[in-house]
Amino acid sequence: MEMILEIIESTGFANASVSSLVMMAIALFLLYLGIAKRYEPLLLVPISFGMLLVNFPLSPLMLSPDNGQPGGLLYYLYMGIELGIYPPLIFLGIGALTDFGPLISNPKTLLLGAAAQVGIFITFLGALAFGFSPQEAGAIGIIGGADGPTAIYLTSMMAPHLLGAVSVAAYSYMALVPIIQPPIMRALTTKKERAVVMEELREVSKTEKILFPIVVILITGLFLPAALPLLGMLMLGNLFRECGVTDRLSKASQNELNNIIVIFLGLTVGAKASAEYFLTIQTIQIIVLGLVAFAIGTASGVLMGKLMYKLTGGKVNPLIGAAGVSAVPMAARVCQTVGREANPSNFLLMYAMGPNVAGVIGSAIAAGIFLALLN
Amino acid sequence: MEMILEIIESTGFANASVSSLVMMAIALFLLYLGIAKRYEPLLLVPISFGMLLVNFPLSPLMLSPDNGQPGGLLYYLYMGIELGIYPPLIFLGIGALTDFGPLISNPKTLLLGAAAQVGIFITFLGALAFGFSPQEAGAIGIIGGADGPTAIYLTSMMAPHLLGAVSVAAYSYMALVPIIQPPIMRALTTKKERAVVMEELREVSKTEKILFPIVVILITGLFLPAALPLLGMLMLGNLFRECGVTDRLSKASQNELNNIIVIFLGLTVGAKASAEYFLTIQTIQIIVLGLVAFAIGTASGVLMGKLMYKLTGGKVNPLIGAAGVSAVPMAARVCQTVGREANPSNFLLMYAMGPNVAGVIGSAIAAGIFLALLN
Amino acid sequence: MEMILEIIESTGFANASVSSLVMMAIALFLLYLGIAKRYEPLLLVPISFGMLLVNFPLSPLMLSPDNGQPGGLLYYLYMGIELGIYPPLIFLGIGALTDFGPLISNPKTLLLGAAAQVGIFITFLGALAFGFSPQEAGAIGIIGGADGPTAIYLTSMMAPHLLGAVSVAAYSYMALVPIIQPPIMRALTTKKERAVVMEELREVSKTEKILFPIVVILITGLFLPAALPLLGMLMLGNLFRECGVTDRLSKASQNELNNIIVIFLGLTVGAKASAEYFLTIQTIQIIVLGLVAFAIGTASGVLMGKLMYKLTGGKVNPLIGAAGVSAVPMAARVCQTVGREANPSNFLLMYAMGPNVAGVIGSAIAAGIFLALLN
Amino acid sequence: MYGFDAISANNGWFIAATGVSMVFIGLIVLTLIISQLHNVLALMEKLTAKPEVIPETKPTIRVPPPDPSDVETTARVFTPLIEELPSEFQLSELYALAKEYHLPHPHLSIRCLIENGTLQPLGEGVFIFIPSCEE
Amino acid sequence: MYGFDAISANNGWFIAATGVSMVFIGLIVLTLIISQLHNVLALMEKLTAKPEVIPETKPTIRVPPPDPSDVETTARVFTPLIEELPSEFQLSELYALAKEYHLPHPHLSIRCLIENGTLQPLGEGVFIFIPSCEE
Amino acid sequence: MYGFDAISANNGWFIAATGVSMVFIGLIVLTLIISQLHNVLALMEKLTAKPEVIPETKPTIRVPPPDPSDVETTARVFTPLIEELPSEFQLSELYALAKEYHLPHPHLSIRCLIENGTLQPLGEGVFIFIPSCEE
Ligand code: NA
Ligand code: NA
Ligand code: NA
Repeated sequence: MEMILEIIESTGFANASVSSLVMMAIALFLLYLGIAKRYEPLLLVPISFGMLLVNFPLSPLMLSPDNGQPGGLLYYLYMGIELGIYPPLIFLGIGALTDFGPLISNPKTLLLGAAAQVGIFITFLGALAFGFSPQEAGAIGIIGGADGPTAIYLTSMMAPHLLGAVSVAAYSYMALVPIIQPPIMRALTTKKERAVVMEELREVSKTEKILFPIVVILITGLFLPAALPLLGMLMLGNLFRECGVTDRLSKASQNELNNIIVIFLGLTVGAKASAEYFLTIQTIQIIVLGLVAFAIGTASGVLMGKLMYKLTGGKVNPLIGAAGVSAVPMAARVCQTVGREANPSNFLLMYAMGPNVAGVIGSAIAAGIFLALLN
Repeated sequence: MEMILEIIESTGFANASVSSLVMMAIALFLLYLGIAKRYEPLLLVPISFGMLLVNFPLSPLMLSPDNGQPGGLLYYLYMGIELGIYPPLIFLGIGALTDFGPLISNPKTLLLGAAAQVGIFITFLGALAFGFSPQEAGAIGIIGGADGPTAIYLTSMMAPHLLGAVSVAAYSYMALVPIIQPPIMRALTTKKERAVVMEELREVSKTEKILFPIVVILITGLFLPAALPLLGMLMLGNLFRECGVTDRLSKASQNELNNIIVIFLGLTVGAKASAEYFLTIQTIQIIVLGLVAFAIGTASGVLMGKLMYKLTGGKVNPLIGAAGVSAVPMAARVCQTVGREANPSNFLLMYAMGPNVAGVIGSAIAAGIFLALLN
Repeated sequence: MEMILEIIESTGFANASVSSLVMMAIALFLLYLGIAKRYEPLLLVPISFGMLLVNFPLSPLMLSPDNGQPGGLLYYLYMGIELGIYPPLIFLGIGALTDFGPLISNPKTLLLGAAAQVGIFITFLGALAFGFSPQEAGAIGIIGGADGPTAIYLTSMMAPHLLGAVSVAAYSYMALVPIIQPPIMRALTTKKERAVVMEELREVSKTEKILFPIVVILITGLFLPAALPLLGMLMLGNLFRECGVTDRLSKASQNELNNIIVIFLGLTVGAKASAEYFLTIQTIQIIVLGLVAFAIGTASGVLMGKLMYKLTGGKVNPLIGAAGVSAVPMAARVCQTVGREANPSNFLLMYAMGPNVAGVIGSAIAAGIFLALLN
Repeated sequence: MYGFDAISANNGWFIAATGVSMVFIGLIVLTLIISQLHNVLALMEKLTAKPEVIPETKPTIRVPPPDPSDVETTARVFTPLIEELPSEFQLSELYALAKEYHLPHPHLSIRCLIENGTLQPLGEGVFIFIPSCEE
Repeated sequence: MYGFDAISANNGWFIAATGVSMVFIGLIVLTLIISQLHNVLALMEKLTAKPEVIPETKPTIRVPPPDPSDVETTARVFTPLIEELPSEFQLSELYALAKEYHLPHPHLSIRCLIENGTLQPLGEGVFIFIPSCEE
Repeated sequence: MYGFDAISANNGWFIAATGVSMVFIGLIVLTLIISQLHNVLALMEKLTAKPEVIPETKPTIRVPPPDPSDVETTARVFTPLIEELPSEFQLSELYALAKEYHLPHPHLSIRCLIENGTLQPLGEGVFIFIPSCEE
């Protein structure tokens, strides 16, 4: 009899708390967004499922090892985030997937990638003003970098308790780029500016493409050693892609390694979203601040675009500045769409890919700066 | 001179014991079964090779780290079993491979999956009666679940010293399903029952298939948190498969991740079969009890099928109850074969897939129950 | 102000030392060799990039965990070498890739694979004479095995501080086989010997191919347990390949698992080449000794070939002895080329594959001997 | 201890009975819920029946449905799609794109293009596009 | 210490000699065994020569060997096989099945079916079956 | 602490200003270098212009460029290449080899061989070679 009671008491039903049920409901809602609304599903589906699994009452998945009993599955898989392993490996795959050709062909678009990072630092100030610690504020600001692995890496290093909220915000806003960016882009530009047709891009040679990752890592690595893990792997992946003699490694970085890490990363990022840290006023603040970061990043990118429009006598379409936030390739597609509204024969996609991939480098540098200044 | 003696003494020849040679012979015999008889070769080949490698005299493969010297290769790979990591990841792949459509279309076959687990618990009693500890008895009973990863997971958590014997028994009997099951199935049914042609299965919608893993994990997770690692990964894999937006992750779960883990799992399960734990009277008892578990599971599945045959007025073919032990898809094929003997135009395969995949869920639940009650 | 200084002081520019810049230059040169000269690019590209990344001033990539801060990415990935995990897994893939048919068909070529290992032991003596410790000397000698993973495995176990120099030497000379070997081969043979056309190889049955890995591991494992990690995995991979029922595992060993491990192995081998251990007179000595090892190995292989030429009454072309160093399949191709010079209709490639793969077994045995005698 | 004593001493009867019951309870609950799933879905569909389907974001290329055996027209219609793809592409990518743009009978058209040699297989399911078919 | 002194002090001569010997002993033993392998196998085969091969479990479809260029007949013969496969299948799976059922000249027949369009490539070696070829 | 106080207390203004500056400095430097990259390369190419291209090690098979539609000749020319490959090979391997030996219009020739059935697809991009095409 006693034992039956004990069994009943060991079920989740008997131990369900309001907070765990709310977290499960949030997880199911995010799962719905990932599947039905296709919000970055490759990450949001595992993230929300991980969130669901750890928030079951008495869930063993994130238990620490104890008394000779091993810990939970997600406790071990989480090591890859805690030790900073997964995000650089994801960057290896991104590097192998990314064609930096449009950026090499038009290097001044790197400045658009720089401008769009302003949102990160302004949001950092905002987060400080809300009472977050500097480390937390950096993790929140980096949401504006619109780059999942960078945000996860920085947050896991500086404020792991915010990992759930920061990554949910980052991936949600990345999915919402087509809704967040266009009004800002239209508000800050004239129709004439949006209609600018840009000069055709110079063809880039194979040698340039091989040298690019090496040059980037030499400069940024000497300048900012803290950015080496992310940028080093990004550039290695790109070198695998471009050098022509390591196709196997390039494909492995893009596919098998990447897919496995994405599953582990997603699950364990979600697993970090326990009620204790997620059902707080801070999460709501993070969601608000993340939106601000995206908006300011977009605006500062477009404004830098306007400056380049002026300086080049109207040769640069300022819209492509918005792609500088990264959110590859979504933000570049948004430029394309908004550009076509103003000039149906305009084809901005390739031009926007330059700032778009520059934004990846830019936010990795921003993350390195936070690591150097705050750790 | 002395050194030459020392060298000779450090060879395996000089250190060969009878027990290690017997273990090597057993490993070679299992290898033969895997290759020549095709007994579950994807697992039996690595298992038996792992068994061979660790049973060489002076084999360094399972050595613990000592004195600053690193441990053996299989010592490290075994961590993935010891910490409960590999089996849930295998389940992720199984989930991504499994079509639960036949089960959703005919949900009452879940009961056949439940009935076939009775063998697990009766064998648990038998093992207790043989003098095994409750933890050991649970690990032995779960052989009747006819599900390799579940048996490995439970055994590694509750009685790791039995891992070699339990998994060899489990995989051998799974391979022997076409020999073990038919006589039991024929003995317990009439020809008329076996000849029953079942109604066509309702078409299942995409939305039902997406909701299925979510519903299953919500119910079972709340009911039995200890089953979350196995069932959570099974259902995540199935969600990757069905949700339509994560094909990359579904393929990775089925292929690259699964293949790598299968190699590591097989090798290290075999590596746990050292002479000390394997050349015992207990191993023979385990092999006998495992057979009993399979037989009772088959019988109870068929009997539940007979009950459903009665209750539905003869619409359910009781043979499909035998598929409830799981051993996917072997047991379902056996139903098909035995059914065709009685009625050559009968095609039971799809109907038997329902209880077959239900048996996977059923034995994972049984494992969770043992974990909850005995740990 | 103070903080700005601090920031400037935290850049790599401010901390650049001559030695780190020299190491970076060496890494870039190796990268150039890998990409432009195609020197074993699949390994030299990651090795040299890893070397580059860790030699940036203040690079965090090889930092040990400290004060609750996690260690660097390559610190963790390096575990796979430190614990002896990667090289056997690479051997698993090599086994799955290797067709031992030519060797089974002509088993006496195993002796050529034995003879070519003489270079390893003579170089071992040379390295002792240069003042290296026995462990270091073994690691240097094994360069003559012309087998990357074997060299990395032995070095990581016996003299990890030499890992960078030994593996750079090993892979460079493997790439240089077409330049190093031909003069030696021509100097030691007469034109008549080089022109010998060999008898056609006997067709090998499937069963022989399946039994081969099992026989090899039984003999070598009993004889030399220390060789089990490398040879065990090599033979398991080959069994996956040949047994006909584990194609999935064979493909996984060759592809997904292998590619991932190659990336990790390359990066972290390079990461071990820090200025402290690499910019030493020892590195130059290692490079000289490595060349000696290759040359002696080639010579002793050819001389054994000449002996077999004599004993068989001119049926064995002594050139194929050079393939015994391994460096698969480069050394076999060199035999083919040099043989064709002497006799344009000669086709030695298949005959040279026998000693070539025998050389892999031979150097793994040599590594096992060092481990048994020196550890 | 062995036999019934061992079973009793280890609470075996109770554990086995509980275990069987729990498996059945769990799976019966699941059976009930799963069997109602499609009814619930049908109900929800009725309740939330949308007035109109939201069109895809990609524009529809409106062309008079070409005779798929008229290879030149087909090739012309497919050219802009193929230009969106990398120079070496998977056939499945082209199918996906053709569907996205609502091109008429994509399977048949693509088959024509392959047979006629406009799409050239490179192995592993990869194809390249050879615009003019007069070589 | 350097030179011969260092070698002697570290037991170098002994280790090197032992090492070389052991490599040779090991590989000579292997040579002997491997070279006898096929003799042993031949002997064993003679001893265990089975009276009759056990037939495969899969039933043999007995059809009059169709003219492979008669596409309609070929398609009819292949239809039940293809129905055993998922709707999108690898060509190699179909080959395997055709062999299992002992269908006559499967390579040629399948090639016919592809050329005639009954089997439709989807890229990456995946094919679908289009039963009637009058589209 | 909240608001401006919190920002000041945590050195926020300074960190943000430094951060923005560093991002800009880093990316401006990169812009300058990347934009000069092709000029530097052009210069280096001029300086190191090689007198003659070193020929590949593989010998060039010199054949009168066959009419690619003359299948028999094409098949004859390709036979030695195919013999270098395993019996089941990836089409891409054959392309690579054909390029290495500088065979004329490899794409067209290989397409001919496939259409004519000399190269037989096995699925997953794997092909086998059927020497004589009179089956
Ligand atoms: Na960014
Ligand atoms: Na089961
Ligand atoms: Na070797």
